[in-house]
Order: sequence, then structure tokens, then C-alpha cells
Amino acid sequence: MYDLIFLILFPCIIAFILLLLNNNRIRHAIVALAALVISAGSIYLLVSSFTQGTVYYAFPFEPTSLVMFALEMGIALLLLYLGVRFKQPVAVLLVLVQTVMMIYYEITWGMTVEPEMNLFIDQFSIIMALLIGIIGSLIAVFATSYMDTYHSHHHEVRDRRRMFFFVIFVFLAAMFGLVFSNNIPWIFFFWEVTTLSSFLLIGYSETEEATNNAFLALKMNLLGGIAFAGAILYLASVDPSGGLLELDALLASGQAAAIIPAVLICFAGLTKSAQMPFSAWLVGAMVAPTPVSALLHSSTMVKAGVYIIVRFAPVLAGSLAGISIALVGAVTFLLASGIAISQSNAKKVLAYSTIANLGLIVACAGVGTPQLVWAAIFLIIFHAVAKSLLFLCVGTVEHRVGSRDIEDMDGLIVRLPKIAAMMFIGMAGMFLAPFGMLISKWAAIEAFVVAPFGLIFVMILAFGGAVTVFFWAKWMGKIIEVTPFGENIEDTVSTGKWVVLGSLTAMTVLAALLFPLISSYLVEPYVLGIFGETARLAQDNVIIMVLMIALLLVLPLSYLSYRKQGRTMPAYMGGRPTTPDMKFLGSLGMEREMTTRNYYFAEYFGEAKLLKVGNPLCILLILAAVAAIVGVAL
Amino acid sequence: MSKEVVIPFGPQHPVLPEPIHLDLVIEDEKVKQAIPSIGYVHRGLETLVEKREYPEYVYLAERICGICSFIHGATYCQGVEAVMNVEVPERALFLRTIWSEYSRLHSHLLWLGLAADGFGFENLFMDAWRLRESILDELEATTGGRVIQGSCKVGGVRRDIDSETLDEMVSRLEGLRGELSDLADVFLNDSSVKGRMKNVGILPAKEAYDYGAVGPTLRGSGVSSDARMIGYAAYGKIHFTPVTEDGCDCYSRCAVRAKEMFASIDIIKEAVQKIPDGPIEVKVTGKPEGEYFSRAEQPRGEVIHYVKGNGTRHLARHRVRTPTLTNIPPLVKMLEGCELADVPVIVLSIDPCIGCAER
Amino acid sequence: MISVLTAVLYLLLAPIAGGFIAGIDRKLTARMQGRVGPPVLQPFYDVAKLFEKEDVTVTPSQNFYILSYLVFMAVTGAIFFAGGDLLLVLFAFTLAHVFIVLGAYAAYSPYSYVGAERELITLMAYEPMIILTAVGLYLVTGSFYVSEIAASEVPAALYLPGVLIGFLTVLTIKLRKSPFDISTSHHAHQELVKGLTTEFSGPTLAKIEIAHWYETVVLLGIVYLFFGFNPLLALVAIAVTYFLEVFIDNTFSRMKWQWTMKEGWGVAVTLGFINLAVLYYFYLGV
Amino acid sequence: MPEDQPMTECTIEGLLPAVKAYHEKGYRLVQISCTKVDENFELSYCFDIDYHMVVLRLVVPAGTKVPSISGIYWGAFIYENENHDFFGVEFTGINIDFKGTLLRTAKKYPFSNISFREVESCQKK
Amino acid sequence: MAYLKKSPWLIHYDASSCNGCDIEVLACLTPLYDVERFGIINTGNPKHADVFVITGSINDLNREVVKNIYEQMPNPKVVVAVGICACSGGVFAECYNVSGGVDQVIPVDVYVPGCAARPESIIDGIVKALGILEEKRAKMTEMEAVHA
Repeated sequence: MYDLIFLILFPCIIAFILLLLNNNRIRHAIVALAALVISAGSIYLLVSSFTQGTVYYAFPFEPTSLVMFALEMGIALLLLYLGVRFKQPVAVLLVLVQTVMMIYYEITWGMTVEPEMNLFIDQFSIIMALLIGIIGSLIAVFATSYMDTYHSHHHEVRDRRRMFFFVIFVFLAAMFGLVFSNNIPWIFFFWEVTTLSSFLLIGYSETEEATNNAFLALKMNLLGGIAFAGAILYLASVDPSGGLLELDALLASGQAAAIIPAVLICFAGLTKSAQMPFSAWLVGAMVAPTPVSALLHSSTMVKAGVYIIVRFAPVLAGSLAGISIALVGAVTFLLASGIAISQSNAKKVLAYSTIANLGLIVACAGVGTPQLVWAAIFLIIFHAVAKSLLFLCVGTVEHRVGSRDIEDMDGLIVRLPKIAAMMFIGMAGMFLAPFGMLISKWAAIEAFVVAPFGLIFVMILAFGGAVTVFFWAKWMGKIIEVTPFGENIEDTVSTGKWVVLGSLTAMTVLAALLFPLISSYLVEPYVLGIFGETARLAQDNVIIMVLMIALLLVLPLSYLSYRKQGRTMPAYMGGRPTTPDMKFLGSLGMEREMTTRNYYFAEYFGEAKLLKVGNPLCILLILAAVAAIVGVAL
Repeated sequence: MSKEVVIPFGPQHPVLPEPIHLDLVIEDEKVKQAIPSIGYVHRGLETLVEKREYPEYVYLAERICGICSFIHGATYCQGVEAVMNVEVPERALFLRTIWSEYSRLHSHLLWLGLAADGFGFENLFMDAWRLRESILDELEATTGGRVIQGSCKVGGVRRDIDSETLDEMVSRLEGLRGELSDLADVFLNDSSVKGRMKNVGILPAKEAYDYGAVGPTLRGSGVSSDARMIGYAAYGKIHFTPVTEDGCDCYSRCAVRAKEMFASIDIIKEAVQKIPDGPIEVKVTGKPEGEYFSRAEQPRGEVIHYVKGNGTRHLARHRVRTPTLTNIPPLVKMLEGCELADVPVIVLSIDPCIGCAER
Repeated sequence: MISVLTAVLYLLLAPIAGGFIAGIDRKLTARMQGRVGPPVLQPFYDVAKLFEKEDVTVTPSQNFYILSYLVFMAVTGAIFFAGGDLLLVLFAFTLAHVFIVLGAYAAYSPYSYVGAERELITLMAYEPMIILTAVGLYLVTGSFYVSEIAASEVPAALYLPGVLIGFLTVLTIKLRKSPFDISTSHHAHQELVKGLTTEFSGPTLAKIEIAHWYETVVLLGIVYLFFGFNPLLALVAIAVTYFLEVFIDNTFSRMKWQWTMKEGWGVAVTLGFINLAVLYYFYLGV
Repeated sequence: MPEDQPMTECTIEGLLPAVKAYHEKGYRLVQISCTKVDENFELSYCFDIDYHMVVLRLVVPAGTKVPSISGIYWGAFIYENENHDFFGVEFTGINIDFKGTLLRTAKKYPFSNISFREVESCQKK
Repeated sequence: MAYLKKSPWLIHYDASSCNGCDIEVLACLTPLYDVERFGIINTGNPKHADVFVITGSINDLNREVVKNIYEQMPNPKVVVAVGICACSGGVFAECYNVSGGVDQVIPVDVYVPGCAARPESIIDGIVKALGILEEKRAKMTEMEAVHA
């Protein structure tokens, strides 16, 4: 139990140290050290606990709950103050509603409920803890040098690095708390902390855009928070003894009893994981410094959303509400993938890809068969690793090249060869065959085929997958173009960043290689524990895929032999003589330069266009889910 | 960030049989800007009037272009004859008409083939060119040349065709009619061909007329304008109405050409019926003095040979305004906002003959 | 379940079979056009010649992607003929295709770049229908394994008429035959010169050709799966299919990318979906 | 029978009004050509309506700037550019001005500078 | 070996021809002449071509283009000059913008006469070029052997 408490509290302590500290070099050191400790801690957790299955720990409820309530009220006051100060009436209203609900809960039941097993650990928590502990802290390390560069580029932004790192570590602590809590009000507390943290981080630059987007994120997440609070009120009112406030008890209580709170909490999950119609906040969140985006998209925040939905998958399975929620995810997957085609801003592409993949996870969890839960967990793992790598690479590129536009990334392989290679691996991890995301998608297809209403999901997956290939491959193509111009400017990237990027790249490949182990030691036992049956990929296929990865690792060696042979010639330019930097004499005597640009098809896949379809559709689906539980309640 | 792709299209490009270049600026396959530029095959043969005497210059006029060769030669001769007030024998005028229409047939078949190739219908290309060979055979049999005939001269023609052969030619053409209508049927009715040409490269009638389009490019926009109606050579004695289509798109231009093939057969047939006996040339003596804009209808449209004599055996000026040159401004308009895949179809739809245009 | 022997046989024999098919294709095409056409062995001469030529590149790295393309195309086929998971086969296929696209991108040439974009469009167009094909075969045979589907006694083609027609449609896209040869065409006369393959020459071009042979064999192998219940009928079906492809190649003009998308996705949401929906209703009652 | 091709002469000031008049009457621009006669450029603007061609003749000394008629007949730019490249006649205000790159000739203004043809061999190995 | 002879791929470029020879080159592909019988394909892309078929003479503008196409062809390669213009400039030799035959710019291996050249002679010329192509290949492998 102490390792759990350590993982929750240690980042908090570091956070306070960093809040007080103003020396940049010491900050670097502390962050690096803390990252090491946290990663080691989460790995220790893995080593010590993975054989034990699910373990529940009794942790004193009363005092902790009081502290949490006090903190919650503090957060509410802070949000109220900020809401008033920035004239955000809706935000103020939402905070008030939620606070009143929580005060009501505290007054009515707070003293009477007595949950005992407040902390727990199982395989899924271990996986989440690893993601948070390793990826989260790597991002924190990356952020140290990133923020140095950031502030040297953006003098207009007030240097609030102390606050920044404070929030980052609080964020990590809250995430640990969230995945270790078995007590639903506690989960809710950590949930609200992540909302606040992301709100503060998104608004970091204090520009008008940043502030607006931060409030947008806040409002949407508060909406989810209210639903979550509603679930707590419902549970407390149904069972004033508080027995159902324990997650395991709730999950075990059967669909009939649990479906109403499950849908409410999953609604909160939908807002947090930025499903349509709530996708706007995550897209808006990219105004934040890139490490924040990496953190939000990979191991924290949005993953909290899908974590909770996957947790509730057994309850959702086979219910009409579950199907509705799954369809929200599926529609989001399809449309967000489509929107990603029309975007040229690298961070926006990554954002929509995140939204899409979360949609897929939600779809899997909503349908909730054992195979699908298996796939959902793998999607969470692989997505976290590859997406954090991609965000950090884009951040690095942005600082070197001065743009985050994909069209400015021509010939990155010439200018930043190692970064480009890492991005290449990251992207391959997102959509190509032997890598993780695709394995999970594949498993998802096979599982959906036999699931209820499977055909709809299979169709959506087939189309969404095709779209995904398009937008990743064209970006990949952009960075590997060997342009005849451009100099290697890679030596300006700091060592710290290299370590982080290198580790994440290695993890992307390793995750794919070690996937059979992860499956048999962590995911399969978890699924078995929940459903009494488990899922896995056939061993033949696993062998083939491992061979394919091996082949992919060997093939670049062939590159060695190319240097010797063959003549190089400029590209075919219709016979026109061309200068080495691809300029040629055009019509009207103008000098022109050959340029290559990707296709975006804005008229077919435009953001506004698809959101216009997706948002109402998803609202309808959510209403359907609500209608379904109202039906149950009546 | 601009999302524009700049592609050097030509001068060497497999869909362009001749060198012309376009700088295509495209975005998502939509052409934003396409300005054609020419000059790769410019020879400057008009200046050779000073080195060649006017009767000898016919050879050069014929070699302005290897497709419209005969009509170039005939139009040049017609110009010199007008300046020198030569009365050309009727039979020669009829023979010129017959050969001109054979040239039109071979040129239209050639174009249909190239157009089919342009939109990726290889089979149709082969079929059109297969039929074209039988037209070339007639030209070769009657003049001695497949593509450059050399049968026109100032004052008449070099060779006669006896009436028996003429009748045989007509009956062979009648035999060809069936195959030609099968071919035309594919161009006019095949859904995939229509899909590639309908509503592509729109050129409204008013623009076509204002921008100076001629020939099938103009007639495809519904404007009835055909230089043959002037009645040069024997056209005045032959009943004939210009073929027009009012779709204003590539399909209409294609339809005009496809239908003109049959009109040509009719013209040849009528010419063979009406051809009078008599000499095929008159002796031309003297030196040209004066000027004349000699006009004729080529497969691609109205051609003008401006001939100016100064009283010597050498002309003072010979200037050719070919249909392709004057169809370039409409082409610029048509290319605006089209799709990348439409570029070859649109460029081909004016039936560009760069060899002509640049001399 | 997995048979290494057939995989090895495939690796050795598929290029020969694919080359012959290409040769017959060219001969048939020529005959349809009223020509004599090249010898049936012509594709082998072409590839042998390409190996005799110099390898001119824009950048050496482009060849790496093509090598990977060839290798993964072969791997794809090997998994297929070893009787592996059909979905895995399809994903390996995509991987191989992405490699040739990347090769075209790497060259930084306007024509190969546009060709690469267009190839991705075709990839996006055919992918859904291909996945639905695998799903359809699973629904009627109960397995995703090629070995089991092929051995199944269920007359898959009878249950999957819509999927079969849909698959044949996207097969035309995959074989890059007219009307869908938008990214690169067998005949050069298109607006993109040679599109995707513009910048490859000599041995590398030969590798692309060989990979294409491998690909053809796998794709025809998928046709076999529809008729696995009667091997003889299956062979006839393959022959008819290929003849049909050549015939379509010769009777259509090249379409634009919008139509390629419309066709590819269209057959998936209509034929594919309706066919599968009916199957779902009867088999699973959902 | 040769056609009747009536010719009217006009001055440089009268050019645009005359062309405009033809345009309003519905004439089609057939072509613009140029001939060098002694030290003068003889420009012929041909218009056609219903198969009747008329010629507008403008004779200007070398070096005169001629106003472009491309504002009236949009397609005239092709002839004006051509005549510029061949003769060096300067047209002012062309809508699409190729600036001497429409037909990039080996010799500058080959049609107005006839002398080199006499002296030099054209074939330069 | 020597598969080069069995599979010559062409690229055709119109330097400043009057089209006469061009259309005859194209006519070679069509059913009457059908050069694909010999494995000949008109690729239109220099990087795939073995035989450079060029019609028309050289002028100032296309000089660089012809050179560029020739350079982009992988070795071994041959050049066939089709028609009198490509051989010497032909009737246009005296034009101010024509500087003569193709051999001024790139080495020509086979000259095909005619104005316009007939398809039969074009095919003849290409077949002759194949022999030269084979010689060049042999020389190339020899050179490689020496270097290795």
C-alpha cells in the first residue's frame, strides 16, 4: 500500500518544492531526479504487484475525505474567483452547481458513509501507473528544457515556470490517485484536480486565446464533473451505507443497479476524453506549450476519461446505453480521423488523431466484450507511448524550424534527421502493421465482428482506418522527402531532450516487441478477472508480427549498400533545366520554384463541415443513452 | 501557409505530343493557375521567303505542320494566286477540296485517338489510329506522301486522280462510314468518356467568340463559324452546313470533330460527283505584287496565310496565323479552376498543333 | 495452421506466375486493340533488362523504401499462402503499400509526389471494402484464417455476392487498372507521366514490377477464397476475373480521384454493407 | 474567287476607337499581323463578321508605342506578344504580358532586323 | 543475357519538328505497325527509357531540354534522330532560329532519313539502335569489371 501512497504523495511534495524554487538549474535537477524516482516507483509497483492480481487496501476514510473536501472547496473558490475575474458566467454557474451538489452530499451523507477499501491495485491500474509514471515524468523532464527555449522565444509570455512545474507534478499525483482509488468520491476529487490542472496549464501563456480555450476546457469538463457528482449523489441516496461508493462493489452489483451511475460517470468520461460534441476543448488546448499537449494527450487527462469508461465496460456491456456510448466513440473516431485529413497544423492533426483513437477506445469499452476491453487497454498503452513521442518531436521541430505547420516540414530528414526518424517511428506506431495501434485495431475488428451491432462498428472501423492511413502517410511522406536544400540543424537540441525522445522511441518499438508479454501478464489476467474469460491474439500471428518488426529493424541495414552504387540525378521536371534548389524558368519569364504540398480536401473533410455532422449526432446518441437509463430508472 | 503545388508541366511530357509548357499551380488537384508558354518548336520559317522563290516556297508552307500539311500548302497557293490574279482550273480546285477533306478526316481521327489517350482510354486510341491508317493509305496512293503530300502548286495541283479511282475512293469511304460511326458512338455515348469530357473546360459562346476561338473550339460553343462557308476552292459549289454543338465543353468540341468526319465524307462524295474534267494547272508567270489574307478552314479552325508581294520572285512577307495560336487565349480561360486530371483533356480539346502555331 | 512450405513455394513461384499473368494481360490487351502484342514472356524480358540498366536515383534513400516494399509484399503473400490471418495479410499489404508511397515521397519530385498523394487516395478508397471482404468471409466460414477459409465447404460466393462484386471493383483499383490507374499507369500517357514510379529506374523499377507480380497473385488468391468450396471452379473464377479486369481496363477511360473514392467507398457502403447486414441478420440474428 | 477584303487606314489615336467600334458591331478579331516596310511597321488588324473580313491598317514608325487592344479583345494578347517578340513593336497595357518570352528567339526581333540573315550563317555548330 | 534488345523502352521528344515525323513515331505504336511486338514501349519518362527518339532540329530554347532528357536517361542508352530535320535541320536549316541537327547537342547513334520519315524506316532505325545499345551494355559491364 505504501508504494501507492508514495506515488500519490511524492509528486505532490516535488510540486511544492518546485513551487518555492526559483533557480532554473536546480529545477532541472530536481525534475530529472523526481522523474527518475517516479518512474522507478511505478516500475517497482509493476515488479512487486503484477503477480498478485487485484489487491484492496483499507485506508482511513474520514480524515482523508475531509482534507479532500476542504481542497475541493478551495478549488471551487479559486475557479469562482477566476471565473468572475475573466467574466465567464457559464463557468461560474457550473462551478456553483457542482459545489452545491458536493456540499449537499457532504452534509447529507458525508459523515455517514463508511467505505473501507479505499485504495486498490490491479493490472489495469499498474498499466496506467506505468504510463503516468514513465511517460508523464519523461514529459516533465522534456518540459524543463522546452520551457527554457519557450521563454527565450516568447518574451511576451510571463515566466510562470514555478507554477507550471507545480501543476505538472500535481497533475501526475492526481492521475496516480485516480487510478489507485477504489472510492468513487475520491476518484471524483482526483478527477476535479486534473480538470483544474489542465485548466491552469492550457491558460499558461495568458493570451486571450489561451484563456478562452482554458475556460472552454474547464466548462466542458465541469459539465462532466456535474454528471459525476450526480452519480455520487445517486449512489449515496440508493445505498446510504456507502457500500456502492466502492468501485469494485459498484461494478460487482450488476448492470441493473450500476447502469445509471455508470452512464453518468461515463458521460464525465466522454467530456474528459474529448469525444464529440466535447472535442473542441482538446483542440483548443494546443495553445498550451507542447509538453502540456503531450501530457494531456498521452498519459493524463484524456486517458483518465477512457480509463473510467473502460472500468465501467462490464456494466455497459450489452446495454442500450452502452451501445449509445460506444456509438459516440465510433462516430467520433470516424469523423475526427476525417477532420485530421484537412488539417495542416501538426498539433491539430495530433489532437484529432487523439480524439479519434479515444473514440475507438470508447467504442470498444462501450460494447464491452472481453476481447474489446483487451483491445481498448492496448489502445491506451500504445497510444500513450506513440502520441507523447510525436508531440514532443513536434515541439522540438517547432522550436528548430519555427513552425508547427506540416507544410514547413519538407525534408525534415535532411534538416533534423534523428528527430525525423523518431517521428517516423512514432507515426508508424500510430498506424502501421506490426506496431501497437494497428494490432489493437485489428483485435478490435475481430472482436466487433461477433459483438452485438458489430456490423456498424466494423464498417466505421474499416472507413476510419482507411482515413487514418491517409493522413498519417502523407505527413510521413512530407518529413522523409529528401530535399536538395536545407542544412542539418540538429546539434542545437539539448541532451535532456534527446534522452527523453530516445526513451520514448525505444518504448514505441519495445511496446510492440513486448506486446505478447504485456498481454499475458497484465491485460489477459485483468480481463479474466473481470469477465471470467479472456482474449488474446493467436500465437501464430504474434510470431509473424514479431518477425515483421525484426524485419523492419533489419531492413535499414540495406541502406549501407546504396551509397556506393548508382548515379544521382535531379528529379524529372518535364525536361526543363532546373537549378539544384528546384527553381526553374516558368511562363511569362518568371522564375518559379517547384513546391510539394499535401492534399487536404477541406471541402470534403473540413473541420466545420464534419463537426456540423458529428456534434448533433453525438448529442443525440448521448441523449439516447440518457433515455435508456431513464427507462431503467422508471 | 500556402498549400500550392507548383508543377512544371512540359515541355517534355507524354500527354503532350508536342512541346508546350505550363506552370501548373495546383491545390488538392485543383488548378489555381496555368499559363501556357510556347516557343520550343519555333523555327522562323516565315523569314525564308527571302531565300526561296514563291513557287518553291510551297514546300516550306507544307512543312509548317505535318498534320495540316496539305491545307497549309493549298492556302498559301491560294494566297499567291489571289495576289497574282491566277485563274485556277476548276478540277484543281475540286481536287484541293477532296484532299483537304481527307486531311481533315485523318486529322480528326488523329485527334480522337490522342484525346482518348489523354483520358486514358488506350483501346479507343488504337482504334482511331487504326482507322486513320486507311485514310492515310488514300492520301499516299493519290499524292505519294503519307503525312506531307507535296501535291499542291501555285496555279493548280501536281497530280490528277482519274475518275475511276475517285469512285473507288468514295465507295471505300462509304465502307468506312460504319466503322467510323462505331468509333464516334463510343466517343459520344460511352459513360466513362462522357464523364471525362462533359462539363470540363467550359467555354461559353460569348467568351469563345470574344477571345478569338476558331474551328471546332468555337463551334463546340454553339457558334456557327466555318471558313469553308466563304466558298474558297470548290466549297462554294458544294452544299454544306457547319457542324455545331452547344455544350461549350470538351465533350461538345469532341462531338463537333466526330460529326465533322461524316460531313467530310459527304463533301468528298459530292465533290467527286461534281468534279469537272479539264486541266489541273495553269502556267504561272510573273512576279507577285500586292497583298492578300488567304483564308481556309483547317481541321483545327480558320487559318490565314497573309501574302505580300513586292514585285520580285521573293515575297516581301508571308505570315501565317494558325488556329492553334488564336485558340490559346480561350485555352488559358478554360484551364482556370479545372482539375489536374482535366489538364490534358482541356489542352487537347483545342487540338493544339504547336508546330503550326510557332512556325 | 500455418504452413511454411506453401509460403516458401509462394515466394519462389509467385513471381513466375505473376509474370506470366502480366504477359497474358499484355497479349490480351493487344488483341483487344487489334494488335499482335508482345510475346507472353515480355514482362520477364522487361524485368531482366531493367536489371541490366544503371540505377539512377534522385536520392539513394528512395531505393530503401522500394526494397521494403518488395520485401513486405512478399511477406504479405507468404502469410496469405501460409494460411495466416486474413486481416493480418491485409494490414501487411497496407504496410507494403505505404512503403512504395514513401519511396515516391522521398524522391522530392513533383510527379512522384502527386503520384504518392494519389496512391494514398486509392489506398483510402479500397481499404474499407477489402476489410469488409475479410469480415464477410469470416461470417460465412467462421474463421479469419486463410487456410480454414480456403478449406471451408461453404459456398462463400453464393452468400457473398455483394461483397464479391465489391471486391472485384476494388481489385481494379488495387491492380491499378483503368479506370483507376490514377497514381501510376501501365501506359505512360497520363498527366502524371509515371506518377508514383517516375523517379525509379533500372533494378529498382524491376523490384517494383516484381512486387506487383507478388501482389497480383495474392489478390487473385483472395478471389480463390470466395470459391474455396470447389477448387476447379475457383480456378475458373480467377481466370474469368482476370479476363474481366483486362476487359474493363480496355473499355474505360481513366477516372478522376473523386470517382475512385466514390466507387471504392460506394461499393463498401452499398453492396458490402447490405450483403453483410443480411448475413448478420440470418447468422447472428442481430 | 478571292475574297473582298476592304481595308481602312487609321492613326495611332484612332486605333482604339476604331477597334471598339468593330467590337460593338459584333466583329470577331481574326488576327493582328505586322510587316516591316522600310523603317515603318505596318500593323494589320483583321476583323470578321459573317465571313466578311475587314482590315484595319496602322502604319507607325519603328519605336512607336502602340496601345494594346487586349482591353477590348481579351485574346489579342497572343498576337501582340508575338509581334513584340518578332518585330520589337512595343504594345502598352497588354493584359497578359509575356515580356518577350512568348517565343524566345535566338536573335532578338528577327523580323525587323533582317540584315543578320544576309551576313551570318544561320547554322552555328 | 542481353535482354536490352528484347525490351527497348522509348522516350520521344519533339525538338522542333513539324509534327510530320512525330505522328509517324506515334503511328508505329498503333495496330498497323504495332511495335509492341518487339517489346517496344513508349514510356514518355526519361528515367525509364533506353532509346531516345528525337524528331526535329535543335533551336536555342530546346537545346537544354534535349540535353536534360538525355542526361536523365540511365545507361546504356542510344539516340535515334528521326527525320531529316533531326539529322541536319532539313528544309529549315537556314531558318534563323534553327541551329541544325540533334548531333550538335547529344551524340546520335542512328540517323533515320525522310521528310517525313516513314514508320517502316523509324522501326528499322530503332532495331538498328538496339544493336548499338547491346554493344554499349557490353562495354559498360566491361568497364565495371575493370573498376571492380
